[in-house]
Amino acid sequence: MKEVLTFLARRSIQGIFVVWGVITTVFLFRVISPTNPAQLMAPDDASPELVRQIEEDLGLTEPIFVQYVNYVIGVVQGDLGFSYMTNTPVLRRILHALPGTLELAVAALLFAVIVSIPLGIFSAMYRGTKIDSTSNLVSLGGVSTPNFWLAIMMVLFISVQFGLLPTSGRPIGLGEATGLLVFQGDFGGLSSWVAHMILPTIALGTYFMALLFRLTRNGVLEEMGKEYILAARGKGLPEPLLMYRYVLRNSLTPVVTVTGLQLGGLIGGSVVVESVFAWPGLGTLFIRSLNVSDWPMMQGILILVGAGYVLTNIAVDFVNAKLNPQVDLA
Amino acid sequence: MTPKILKVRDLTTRFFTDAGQVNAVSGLNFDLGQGEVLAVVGESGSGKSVTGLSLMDLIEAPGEITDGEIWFRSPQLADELGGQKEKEKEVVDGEYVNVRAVSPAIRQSLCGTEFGMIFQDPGAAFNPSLTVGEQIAEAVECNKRLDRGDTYGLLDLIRDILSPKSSFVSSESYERAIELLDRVDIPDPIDRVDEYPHQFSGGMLQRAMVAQALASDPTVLIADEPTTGLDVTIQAGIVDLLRELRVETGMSILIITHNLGVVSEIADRTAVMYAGELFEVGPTPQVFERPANPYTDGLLGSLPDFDDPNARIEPIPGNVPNLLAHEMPSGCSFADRCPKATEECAEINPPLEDLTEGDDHRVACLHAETTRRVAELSVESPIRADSRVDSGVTNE
Amino acid sequence: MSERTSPERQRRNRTAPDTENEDEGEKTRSESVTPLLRIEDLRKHYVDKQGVAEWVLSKDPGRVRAVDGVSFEVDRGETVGIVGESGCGKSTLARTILGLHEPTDGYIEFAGKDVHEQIASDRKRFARRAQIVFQDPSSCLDPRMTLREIVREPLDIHQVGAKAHRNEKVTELVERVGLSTDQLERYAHEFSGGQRQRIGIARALALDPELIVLDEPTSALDVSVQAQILNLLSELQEEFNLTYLFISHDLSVIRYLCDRVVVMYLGQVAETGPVDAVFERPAHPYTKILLESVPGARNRIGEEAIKSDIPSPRNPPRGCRFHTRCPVVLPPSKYGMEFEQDAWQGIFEYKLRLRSGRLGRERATELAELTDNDGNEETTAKEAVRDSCSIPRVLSDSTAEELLDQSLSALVDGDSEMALKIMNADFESPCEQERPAVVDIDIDTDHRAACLRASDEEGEQ
Amino acid sequence: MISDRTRTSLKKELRSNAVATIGVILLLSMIVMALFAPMLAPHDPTDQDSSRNHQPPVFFGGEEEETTRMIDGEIRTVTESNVGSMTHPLGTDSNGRDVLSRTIYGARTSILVAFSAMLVSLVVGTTVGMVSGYYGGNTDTVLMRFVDIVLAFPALLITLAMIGVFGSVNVDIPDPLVVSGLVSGRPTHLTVPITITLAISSVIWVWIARVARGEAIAAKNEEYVIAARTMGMSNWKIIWKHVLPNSITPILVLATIQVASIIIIESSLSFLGFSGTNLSWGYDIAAGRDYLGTSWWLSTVPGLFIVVTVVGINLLGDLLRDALDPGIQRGGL
Repeated sequence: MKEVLTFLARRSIQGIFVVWGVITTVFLFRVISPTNPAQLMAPDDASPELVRQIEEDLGLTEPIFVQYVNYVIGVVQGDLGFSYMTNTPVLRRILHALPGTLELAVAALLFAVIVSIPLGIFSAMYRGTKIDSTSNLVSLGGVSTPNFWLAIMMVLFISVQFGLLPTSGRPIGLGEATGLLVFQGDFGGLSSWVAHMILPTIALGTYFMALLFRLTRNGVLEEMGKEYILAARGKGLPEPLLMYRYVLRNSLTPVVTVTGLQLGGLIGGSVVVESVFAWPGLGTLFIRSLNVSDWPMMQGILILVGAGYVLTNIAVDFVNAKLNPQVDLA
Repeated sequence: MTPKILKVRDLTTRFFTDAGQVNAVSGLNFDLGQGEVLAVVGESGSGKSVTGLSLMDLIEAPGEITDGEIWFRSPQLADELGGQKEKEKEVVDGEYVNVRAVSPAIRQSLCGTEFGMIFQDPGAAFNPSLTVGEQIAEAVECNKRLDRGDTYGLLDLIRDILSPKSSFVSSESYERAIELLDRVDIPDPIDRVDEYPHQFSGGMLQRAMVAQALASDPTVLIADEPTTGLDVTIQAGIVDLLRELRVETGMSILIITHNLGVVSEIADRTAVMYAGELFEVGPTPQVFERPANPYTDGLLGSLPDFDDPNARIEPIPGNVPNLLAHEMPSGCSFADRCPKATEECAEINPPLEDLTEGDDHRVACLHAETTRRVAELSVESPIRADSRVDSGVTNE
Repeated sequence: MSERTSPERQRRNRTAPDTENEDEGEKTRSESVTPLLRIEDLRKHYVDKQGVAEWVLSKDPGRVRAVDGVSFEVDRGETVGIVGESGCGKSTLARTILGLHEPTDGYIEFAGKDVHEQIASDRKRFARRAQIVFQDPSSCLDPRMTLREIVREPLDIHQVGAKAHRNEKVTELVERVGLSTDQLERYAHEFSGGQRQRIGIARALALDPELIVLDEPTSALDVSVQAQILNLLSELQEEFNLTYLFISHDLSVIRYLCDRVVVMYLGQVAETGPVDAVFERPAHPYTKILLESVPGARNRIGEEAIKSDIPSPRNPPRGCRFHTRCPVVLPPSKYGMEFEQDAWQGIFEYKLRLRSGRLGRERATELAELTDNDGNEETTAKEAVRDSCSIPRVLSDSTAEELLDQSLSALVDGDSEMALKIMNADFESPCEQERPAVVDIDIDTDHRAACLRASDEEGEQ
Repeated sequence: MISDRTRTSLKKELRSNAVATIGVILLLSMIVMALFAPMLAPHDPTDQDSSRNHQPPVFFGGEEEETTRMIDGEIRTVTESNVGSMTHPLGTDSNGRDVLSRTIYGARTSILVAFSAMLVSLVVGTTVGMVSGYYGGNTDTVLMRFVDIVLAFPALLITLAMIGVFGSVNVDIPDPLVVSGLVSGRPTHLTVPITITLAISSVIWVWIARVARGEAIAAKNEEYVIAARTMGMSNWKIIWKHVLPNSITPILVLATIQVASIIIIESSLSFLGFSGTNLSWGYDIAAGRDYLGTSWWLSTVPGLFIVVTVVGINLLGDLLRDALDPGIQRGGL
């Protein structure tokens, strides 16, 4: 227990430094960016005085350092500022868009893990067979296909040709759908949610699935060549147990690492997938803000995603340390 | 004379690599007596480790045992298999069973019961994510289940995975693991049984490896370089442990090593390998004092003498050959380094033959007689011969 | 702390060979008296990296005391062996001497001058005088270079002579170490282990150094090849008037090649002296055990092999570092010498086990169960502990017996802290308290050892 | 830079691995296409003609229809051919531009961005990694913390943010093939999207730096490096002569695999409309989305080209990895 606490303390301190770096970088983006937010917020025919007034309201006339300190203090207190465009609190908008992206990312992650890991083990165990070479080919395709194109192709073949599955939007969230089911016994919400989720999930998860498949397959193959596998055979350990307790457990470390780290990649990838499926999530919000130089909004999203990455990183290290007793937590 | 527990005939193991075929072990013939310690010595690339793995049937692709018979004395198994008509001759011969010809299931069941193995690098031979005790207990458990005729299939595995409380290893096996750790003189076995391999030092891990091999009371223990890479004080402990166990359990030990000092302490007989072939085999004192093969002679002469600093060492010129089939000479593989080589040597690969009738000392060399004579002459200064027996500590 | 008694120690009867090096201006007149290499109280500690988090948590960085107070001298033309088991700091010592590591403390003098000053003022100049040959033939040569490039590299760095001269010198060196000049354009990986080691030697010789540090040069080689390299090394020494510092864990190789030997244990010198003297008449219990452990050696004892592990240099034992494994630990002075060594060793074992925290009440009960004696539970448990540490059932000294019994009772009651407290208070060996000074065993041959028993004997004389 | 051993093992791998050979051929043809686009493209990729818009690829049918149109001030009945023909083997887009020519020109943008971004990343990443790994200590800590910060952002988000900061800067350079008069009737300039290239480099270099650092740390402890130090070689020279040559193989393997990531990022950016040029695969895919129901080939064709290119690079990467360095791990997007 004590070592777990030291581990968490140590990693949180490191994490805080990274997050501070993230905040600073993001602040610098806004400073360097050539657009003048006051100009953007003011009506087109605004007088220079009005623009000046807005600048002052936004605190942009203060020295950079003061602005920086104010910004960092704000972020620490959970205040990400106000959107230049809608003048609503950034945090509220982000929290509103977050569930869409999270649902998508988690679904894609689950899809990828559930398909890839068993397939990878199977492929490694039956190395060189037809199933192995087919899976390899599919995974090669998977890591080589841009997700937005895969999404379009799926829309083309599944929705346009056969009229199956909706191609855009997210009419209902998971929470709401479950609510309907539980309180009103209405399956409609949930089925609509599922129907809307399928295509985006596959589009987003395929690359990741192919990647995990390769990692699992290589990991298992590598593990099967270790000397302790020989030793275990030498002592007569039953083969299924050998595969489970020796091969699989030890080949999972890189899989866990990549799974955790790719969560960031999934959120990045969702920017494009969301745009294809008109999915109301962080990605769509980010693109919309980018198009109008709404820096507070973009900064907020970047900080949130960066902090999320740092947290998953700590979690991944923790899980790996639990899986692998050689890793010292302290 | 004690009965032989193992008779190896024409054992040949090859590796089919990208660079070509490697003849790691070629036509090996030797016997292992009941309760005997046979040392297989040789330099790197002599095929001594492959011999051990071949006996355990642990050769993996691209390697393959291409030829040979391994007759294992097991009256019980011979009885069981004797009734089967087809190919009987190849499988059973009196009390002996050719383990190369039995079904894979029987072959596998011999591993970990009749045959135990100690690996060279204990750090790599233990699974890093399971405790040492658990792994030894597994070996105990496997052996128990085999005795009971329990098979373990996929369904058992699924049951074990699904019910977190059930474990493959029973608590009795676990207790036995503690006893075994205690037997190999690991201090505080009750605490150490729950530690992971990386928490053990090299020497302790090697002891644990011995404990794991002992789990099944093996008839034959194959020890592959059990002291290599260990500090000299720790080495001594392992050698002593093996010696004790041999007396205590009466098992036969095949010890594979390049450390002639270890050999002189523990082995009844010594087999010298070079380039995948057996060059000389005989009682240890005879091989050390009156080596009949020039290679054995050279090997002994290369060792700095620990007890006699004034003895000069005489290196063998040249390098250990590689074992690629197409680069190996047709004659004696030592011919190009041998001080006694004649033209004949380059053409004829000498077979392993008795040096003299009945004294169990066999040698593969066209000039064995002369070598022997010369060696005998040099024995006239007894110090040197004596010191040679004692010499030798090298490790990698 | 070890106190070197007299720096002006009588030197061995070895004539310093005449090193002809015209350009060495700093050659002092007293060269024949000063040793080529003098190391005094050298320490090299590795401190664990301290990251941001450690700094914030103000955690004490760990410290590996790889070399911890080592002193010895190497005369010109001689071969000094450094022997010890893994983790004794011998490789760190070698690399610190060559200036590859900054010493934590202490002094290294090469030809009468501070090595680290020499390096600070002119790295290259020092490089010409001291070179190293490494252990691992697979890593000691850059795989992307040819034999010619490897051997010529030091000449290129120091811009020795013209190009043609360098190539000539390369040919000369390559032939000298027994390689064929046909192979000059071959890459490192095309050579066998023994040949690579020869290349390493040729590279070290290229700058005509005075000192060559040989860091386990043959431990990765087969015996037949090792013999070739050992003979080559001794030929070269004679031919080029080289001084060798030979590091090895192989006692027979040390004995074969070296004039003097330094036995190291956990970063400190246990014993030093002429090879013959140390090997024939070892004064330190560690040296004795080391020599008796050599498999196949004439005086190998067998039964006495140590079963415990080498402690970590991260947290070395106090006092004499060998006391946790020593078979002849000094008994506490108050019980005097009449205390039987066997009984005392048993008591000491009991104490060490208590200290390691591996002996508690549960363990005592478990031990008792294993013996399955009937009768009083407490007595059985106590006797079981005694047996497991091979302490006699009754000690000859009655005070000692009483105290030991108290400690055992505390242990069986579950108060292992108390049990240890009693042991610490009343059974404190001098070996645990005092770091033994280096004392002379034989002044004439410069045979010295760092053991309290040896100092006692010296005191008696 | 490449040793004999490397070359032989590469050759062997190529000979034994037919799939890898296909990959190398695919990649090479893409590069050739990019280099000689003006000569290979049958039409000017920007040439619009509404009379032949939405022509399907050859053999994929289509129909002729008569419409009335205003031509030269007169109302005429003309036959508009929407039948796939060899003139436009892969069909035409909504503006009647030749899809094949556009795709060939699109390869240019992808390959140009991929190679220049990789060059920048290699130089920066290798330098930082080498210095960080070899010197260690505080230098290492500072540099690696910086790397951590960059890694905390998803690649695509940070490139988008940088486009937001710097705007879309593009440089038109004259197309040498057209300027020299070898071909005519093709666009005279080729557009180099500077912001996109630099934005992508700013995330890719960290992956290179991490591998380079690991290699430098490993090489630093090799005995031949220590030997060079005892011979009095300076640190910079040791890095240049010993550490870098012995680290370069895994770095190059990673770089190859990362080129695939760059191509995907680039096409994603242009798909989202942040490309500096409209001659790009992602741009065409996005443009074709609106006509999915009628003109399926518009999005399909450029996408297939992306997949083929990336498959080629990945196969080459796998080949290099198998031949040179079995231990390396692929870094994701």
